[in-house]
Amino acid sequence: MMLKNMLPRCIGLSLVLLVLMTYPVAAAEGSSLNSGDTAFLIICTGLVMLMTPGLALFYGGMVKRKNVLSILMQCFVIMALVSVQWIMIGYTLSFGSDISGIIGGLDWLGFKNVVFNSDNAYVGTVPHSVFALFQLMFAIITAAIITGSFAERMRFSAFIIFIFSWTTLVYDPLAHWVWGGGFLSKLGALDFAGGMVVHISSGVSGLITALVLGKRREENPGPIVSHNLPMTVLGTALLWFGWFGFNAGSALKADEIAGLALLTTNTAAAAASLSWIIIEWIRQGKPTVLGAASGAVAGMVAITPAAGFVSPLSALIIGLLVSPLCYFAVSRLKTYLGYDDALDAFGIHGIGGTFGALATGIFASKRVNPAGVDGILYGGVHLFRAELIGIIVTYLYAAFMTWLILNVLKGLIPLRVSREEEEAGLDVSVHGENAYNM
Amino acid sequence: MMLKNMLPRCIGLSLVLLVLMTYPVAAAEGSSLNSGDTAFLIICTGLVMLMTPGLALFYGGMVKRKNVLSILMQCFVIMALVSVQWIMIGYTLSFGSDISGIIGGLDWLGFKNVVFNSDNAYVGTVPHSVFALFQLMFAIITAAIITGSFAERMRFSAFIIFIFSWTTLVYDPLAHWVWGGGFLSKLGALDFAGGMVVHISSGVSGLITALVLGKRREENPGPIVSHNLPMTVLGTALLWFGWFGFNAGSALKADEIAGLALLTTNTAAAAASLSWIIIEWIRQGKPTVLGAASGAVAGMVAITPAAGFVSPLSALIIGLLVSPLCYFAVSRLKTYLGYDDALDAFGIHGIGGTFGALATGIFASKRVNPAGVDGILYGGVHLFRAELIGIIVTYLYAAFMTWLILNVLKGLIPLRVSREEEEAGLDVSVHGENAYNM
Amino acid sequence: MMLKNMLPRCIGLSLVLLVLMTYPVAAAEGSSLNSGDTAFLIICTGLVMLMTPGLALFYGGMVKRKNVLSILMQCFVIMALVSVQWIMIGYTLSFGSDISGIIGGLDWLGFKNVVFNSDNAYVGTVPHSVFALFQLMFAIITAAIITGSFAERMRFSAFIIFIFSWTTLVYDPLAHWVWGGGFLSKLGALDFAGGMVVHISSGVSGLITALVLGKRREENPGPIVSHNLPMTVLGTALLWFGWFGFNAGSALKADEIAGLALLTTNTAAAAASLSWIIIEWIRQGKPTVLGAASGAVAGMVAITPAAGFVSPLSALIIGLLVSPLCYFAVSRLKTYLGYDDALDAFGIHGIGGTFGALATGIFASKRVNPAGVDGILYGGVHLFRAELIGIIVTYLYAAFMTWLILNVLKGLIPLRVSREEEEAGLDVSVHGENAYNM
Amino acid sequence: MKKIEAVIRPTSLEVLKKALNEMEVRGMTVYNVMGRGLQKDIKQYYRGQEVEVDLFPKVKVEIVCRDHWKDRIVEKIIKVCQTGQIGDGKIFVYPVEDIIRISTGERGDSAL
Amino acid sequence: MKKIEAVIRPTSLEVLKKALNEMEVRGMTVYNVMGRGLQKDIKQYYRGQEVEVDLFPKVKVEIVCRDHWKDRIVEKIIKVCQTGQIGDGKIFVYPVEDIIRISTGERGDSAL
Amino acid sequence: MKKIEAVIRPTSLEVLKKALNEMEVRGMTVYNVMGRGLQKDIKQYYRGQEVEVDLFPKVKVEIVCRDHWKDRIVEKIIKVCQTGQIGDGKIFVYPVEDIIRISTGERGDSAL
Ligand SMILES: Nc1ncnc2c1ncn2[C@@H]1O[C@H](COP(=O)(O)OP(=O)(O)O)[C@@H](O)[C@H]1O
Ligand SMILES: Nc1ncnc2c1ncn2[C@@H]1O[C@H](COP(=O)(O)OP(=O)(O)O)[C@@H](O)[C@H]1O
Ligand SMILES: Nc1ncnc2c1ncn2[C@@H]1O[C@H](COP(=O)(O)OP(=O)(O)O)[C@@H](O)[C@H]1O
Repeated sequence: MMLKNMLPRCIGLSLVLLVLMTYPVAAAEGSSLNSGDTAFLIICTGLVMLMTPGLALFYGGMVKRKNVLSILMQCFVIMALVSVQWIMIGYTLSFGSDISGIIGGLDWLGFKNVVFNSDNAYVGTVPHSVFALFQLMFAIITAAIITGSFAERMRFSAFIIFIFSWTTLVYDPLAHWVWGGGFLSKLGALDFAGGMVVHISSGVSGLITALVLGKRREENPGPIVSHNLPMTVLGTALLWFGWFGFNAGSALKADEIAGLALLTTNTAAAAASLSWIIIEWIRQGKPTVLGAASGAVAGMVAITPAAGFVSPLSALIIGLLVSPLCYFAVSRLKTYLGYDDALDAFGIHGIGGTFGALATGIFASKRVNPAGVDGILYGGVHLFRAELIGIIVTYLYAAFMTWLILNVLKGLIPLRVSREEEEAGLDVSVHGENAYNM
Repeated sequence: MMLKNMLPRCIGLSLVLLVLMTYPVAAAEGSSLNSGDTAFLIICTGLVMLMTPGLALFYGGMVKRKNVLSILMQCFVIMALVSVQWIMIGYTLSFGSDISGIIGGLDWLGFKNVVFNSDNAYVGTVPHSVFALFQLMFAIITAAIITGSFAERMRFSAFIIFIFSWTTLVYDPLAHWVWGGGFLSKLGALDFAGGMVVHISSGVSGLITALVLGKRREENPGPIVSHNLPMTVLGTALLWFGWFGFNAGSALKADEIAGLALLTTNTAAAAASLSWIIIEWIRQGKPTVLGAASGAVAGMVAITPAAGFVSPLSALIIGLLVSPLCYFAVSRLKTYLGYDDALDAFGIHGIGGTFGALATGIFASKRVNPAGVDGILYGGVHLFRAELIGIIVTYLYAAFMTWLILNVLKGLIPLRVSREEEEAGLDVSVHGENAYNM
Repeated sequence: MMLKNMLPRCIGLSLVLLVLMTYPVAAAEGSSLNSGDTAFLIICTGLVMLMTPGLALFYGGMVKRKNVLSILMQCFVIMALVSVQWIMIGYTLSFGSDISGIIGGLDWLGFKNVVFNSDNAYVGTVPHSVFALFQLMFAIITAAIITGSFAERMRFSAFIIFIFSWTTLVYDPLAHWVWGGGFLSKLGALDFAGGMVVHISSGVSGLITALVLGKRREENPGPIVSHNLPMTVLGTALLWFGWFGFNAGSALKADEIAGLALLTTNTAAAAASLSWIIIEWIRQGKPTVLGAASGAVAGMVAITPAAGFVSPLSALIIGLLVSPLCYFAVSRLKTYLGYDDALDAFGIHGIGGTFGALATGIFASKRVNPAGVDGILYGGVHLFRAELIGIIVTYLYAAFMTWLILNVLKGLIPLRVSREEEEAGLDVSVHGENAYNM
Repeated sequence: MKKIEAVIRPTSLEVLKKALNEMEVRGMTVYNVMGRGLQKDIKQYYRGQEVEVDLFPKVKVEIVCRDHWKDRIVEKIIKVCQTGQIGDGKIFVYPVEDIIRISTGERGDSAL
Repeated sequence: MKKIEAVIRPTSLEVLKKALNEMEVRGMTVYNVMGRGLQKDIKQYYRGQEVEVDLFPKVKVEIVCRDHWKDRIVEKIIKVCQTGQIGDGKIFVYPVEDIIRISTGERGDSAL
Repeated sequence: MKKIEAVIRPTSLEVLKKALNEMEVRGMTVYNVMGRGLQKDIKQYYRGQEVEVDLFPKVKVEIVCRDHWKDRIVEKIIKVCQTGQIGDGKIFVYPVEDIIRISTGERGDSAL
């Protein structure tokens, strides 16, 4: 009898001990925070944040000396403006609970419950606030990329209104469609770190702004205006550095997928930089620094949608192929069609992003990332079709909305600075400052 | 009988297994190191380190071309000098075992036991060496901020002695009072990442140095001397990036408080940048890049003491309010009172830090951070009073000690360079170098 | 009988539960990934990556205005070229399974199995891809250091072939000998983060290239050509920042050894920066910014092999001593021997690395790092001897192979640009670009 | 021989160069200057403080030519650099006593 | 018409501009130059190597004026730029043959 | 008094300075210019687009001297700056009406 009682107790005791032991683990899973992942995503947020100043320098070195501050100012103001917009409304439109696949609900309006209450399906093992801020940095850089197209001529007030409208009406819905549970994600389109949401959308919108605003007044017969190429190289370095956070961070965890994304990003950047200068060497006899830098950026653009889904050798091929395309776009297509996409936001980000999204549909492999889908090369056709639809939707939506915003705006205020202001340079005429004083 | 023996064994075996299993966990808790937190704090240490070169560029772009190296040199030498001072004596004065609330004991003299023996109450889940180095970076940037006040005129030898004395006699005690278990912390003053210790102390000390050293010789009727504004923008970007480490890292853990600090920091920077250019737009008609940058810095200064204690919306308000204050201080107050705080260390860090410390007493909320205290807005009065006392103590102590150090020093050597040296520029006359050669 | 059956069941149940419970842990230990370490190493990879642009700016500021792009271009192309080489062949030569202590086998050819299959002895708790990419960044910076020696005169095509050959024939074997299980590691030589592999090898090879290529055509009687010292300071700051990742990351874990390496790195940089300007102050009366920067770099070079093996006070001494040596090398030895090591790759990295490797043999202490070895100061002689052998092997191998590569190359194509190209500047004559346009 | 010194808008340089090229006037020396004339001051700002700036960026083009070329070149400069607005710049003409081509040692008109 | 070319200390530019303004002399062209004169060499350093530097930064101010204004302007320059120390700079005066205002085509004195 | 204006290769400046120093000619004013002459255009590139660049960096050295020093200085410049290749540069000589040393107010030859 005693024994009969003891046996269950023996078992019971074991169970209690087991439960006690597992408690901390269970608790950890309840709050589900992982310090390694959190550390990772906080730092990655910093890296992606740094990309926007990096882009500003990349662009700033390429413009005329008298307009460099206006470029830096636009990128800087985008950081400020989109940060506030994101907290108030942008984040919830993008990542709030899905409303018919179109837009996010107002769950996180004003970042309500983002700090106090961290239940969010997207968040995984990091604090909700960190996830939300990481995503903010993507919204910022996307808007900043567009500035390259309308550089050296847009009015500052028109710029402010345009950016605010664009990020709310174009970026936020797109981010929702692809990453926030919207219809494109349901369709099966993969976009690891933003080939469509970030690069195609900004590139295409840039093209439209260039078309609507018209060309810069020509002063020089030639196109060389880059006033400070070391500045451009520094910007490229910061972009390369930040892109590690952009792509690896998009795994949202410090795991093997993050490692893969790191690897493919670096590989594509390197390969595209090489292939750009090879083309230049062949065609011009002189490989340029701006070419090496442009190639690296093009490579990172192209690998962005694919970063966590393809093998390093696929990344190498993607990198090698994207540069010839972008080189052709910026040196021939632009001249041929005659639009003035000043710093080639479309030529690099639009074209590179498009190629990258298609390449995802070709090179993605479940052997590399079991959570992914197989591309054409691995026997899957569905993904490629989904990518194609995603690209077309992004092109149409971004182009139409940008055109609409600009035309409404045009009815209200002039979009361009005056001839005198353009001649004097935007730095002094719009911002009352000189970049360099003797 | 056998059974009687078996039962205990059954239980015993279970227990042994359990103990074996738990052993690594227990051991890990014994050494209490967490790799995620350690990774986080090491990288944050790097980010805060990078703030000082960031500040050097921020400042360097604002001075005359002939003095830019002297600014860079001062910041660089501070990195070197304070690093050595910290290892030898600074860290132990700040964080050694408390002696009557006034100063730290000599436990960690020469970093004894900081590496070999890691028992330290402040350290938590990271190696003691990492905690100590993270704190060092705060000591460095604080001293570097002061250089903005005496730019373009201080003798280099006087500078060296001043900085060494200042960091030992002003920074180390203050850090102890607020963070090292000293009397201010016992009083209940909250200073998340250094509103008082870093910004008020350096800003006030800067003001005193500007007063004691006197004005720069006027060459230009106007105040515009900034020789390279893109350099200032780059510096601001590095500050923004580094400040993520400064504020989020101050949580000492990669957790939700770190996430909150990240969020409030970015929000305050963005809001303050916006509100600065809005004021400029209203008053001057031209929003400037230097304004956008100054605003971002002011916002980050103001949120520093509050970063882990307030909600994002409070951070937004703090950011929006600090810029008007600082704008008024640098454009009106300075001219009115006539001191030559060359690069506005007081106007931005002193004023911004003061406002931030008060704001902490107003906006802090236990709902956001249960380890915090409620500010006035949430029904707590005690905190506000403690902040007020903390501010007053910091002002008085920093001002008096700086005045004392400078006056003792004045008795020994001249504080300023000669008229000829100032005219030729400190770069060539003090350092025997030109920043730019053709 | 029933009881007899129940007892085993009782035990069995406990065991099953235990096994179930331990499963995730066991699995985690099987894959052995740690998110904190992974986060750490991914970010450190980014930091080390950033060192190469940092070096490019450090160097770029020191050359003539007309050659700055060529320096930036060389460093940039090295990033691209070595990235591709590493993936294809470099990594496996360095870290593939050891073949008689001489070279790595072809296990990881084309990064095969680096992503798909992560069994690798070196990897520890991080994904194999991350380890491999972290190591790549070392290969890149090493090749980039050499460019300082042949700056302002090498032909671009000769440069490309040279770098590709050098990284394959010099760096990869050396990395294998010291870190990949090759004969030097078996000998007991310690090289924490690359004193021999990175700094001695690049410095010595730089010296040889300077000798083989010959002097730059003299235009100025004096040696001052540095066109932009703020650029050099910015580069130094990025190097300092990146070196945290270089040295701390070499622990491969976010642990106390990483913390120690962080601490010793910062300390040596600071001490060496101070001692360099002290010498200048004594000898010239004017401490220079370039001196402060050069000292910091020399200090970090010297601590590199020792970073995880010595105490902070030893690091202080190492830092204080290395600068006088390097100062002597760059200002007297170079003039005396008459080689034109343009930016002192040998004077700083060669000399500093040699001193650091010897210092490791002197100051290393098992009290600091139980996994290390005791140096002379702590009674061990063996380590010092091993270091000495390692240094000699590195000198001989790097010098001979570099000489060989250059002489073979010389038979095929000219190594230097023409007199006209050199006079016009490499930027415009080789790359068809100007760094600065008005 | 005369020296023609034209202080022009930076934005006019490229067209001027092209125009002179078409006249087969190639020799010229160009540099950036800051100029003040009738152009009205503009305001710049530094942390809330206003500064009147009265020096504007201009480009100075120097052309040394034979006496009888002088008028043609001056006409051409006026033609391509004139917008009619204040700030178009000025042309100054100076006497030149001698010209030497360093590479050959030629002197006078033949050195041009 | 004369051209007055003053090579002055960079630190004197602002006061000179103000002084000329008060005389209602507005037209001027300014640029940075490096100059060598009686000022003694200074030493600069590059990684332990000493270099004698004999070119110092100066500012050149060019003012073209009517003949009878020349002396007044020269006096004024001396007055505001003189510290009495070596390195104050020099003034050179040259003959000018013609002046043209590009915006209007006016010539000679009336173009000033 | 004459003004000698030499537009030379940037790489010749240091030797020229040294050579003039040996002649005890110290006074000079130097600045960077861009020049066009017989030197043939080179090509530069911007993202695949080709641009002909026809302005090359040169250094202008101005030396004001007594009349009888003129030839000696010109000879010396030719000597040290001549490579015989196109692009060596040109020397222009102008008349100078007056010279004033600001620090002392001395005029004419004695101001040199
Ligand atoms: N008297 C002068 N001496 C020297 N340079 C002058 C003089 N007057 C004008 N300039 C130069 O010519 C430029 C154009 O003159 P400005 O008066 O602005 O235009 P405009 O002559 O068309 O009215 C000035 O910026 C200045 O560089
Ligand atoms: N002979 C000269 N030719 C051209 N420029 C000269 C000449 N002498 C002096 N200068 C210019 O005048 C500047 C001031 O001359 P400097 O001798 O230093 O002062 P000071 O004449 O007051 O003694 C020099 O830096 C140089 O630019
Ligand atoms: N007619 C001219 N007017 C003004 N400057 C000239 C003239 N011709 C040449 N120069 C200057 O002289 C420099 C050298 O002239 P260039 O024709 O290239 O060499 P070279 O005279 O030896 O053939 C030019 O770059 C330009 O700055």
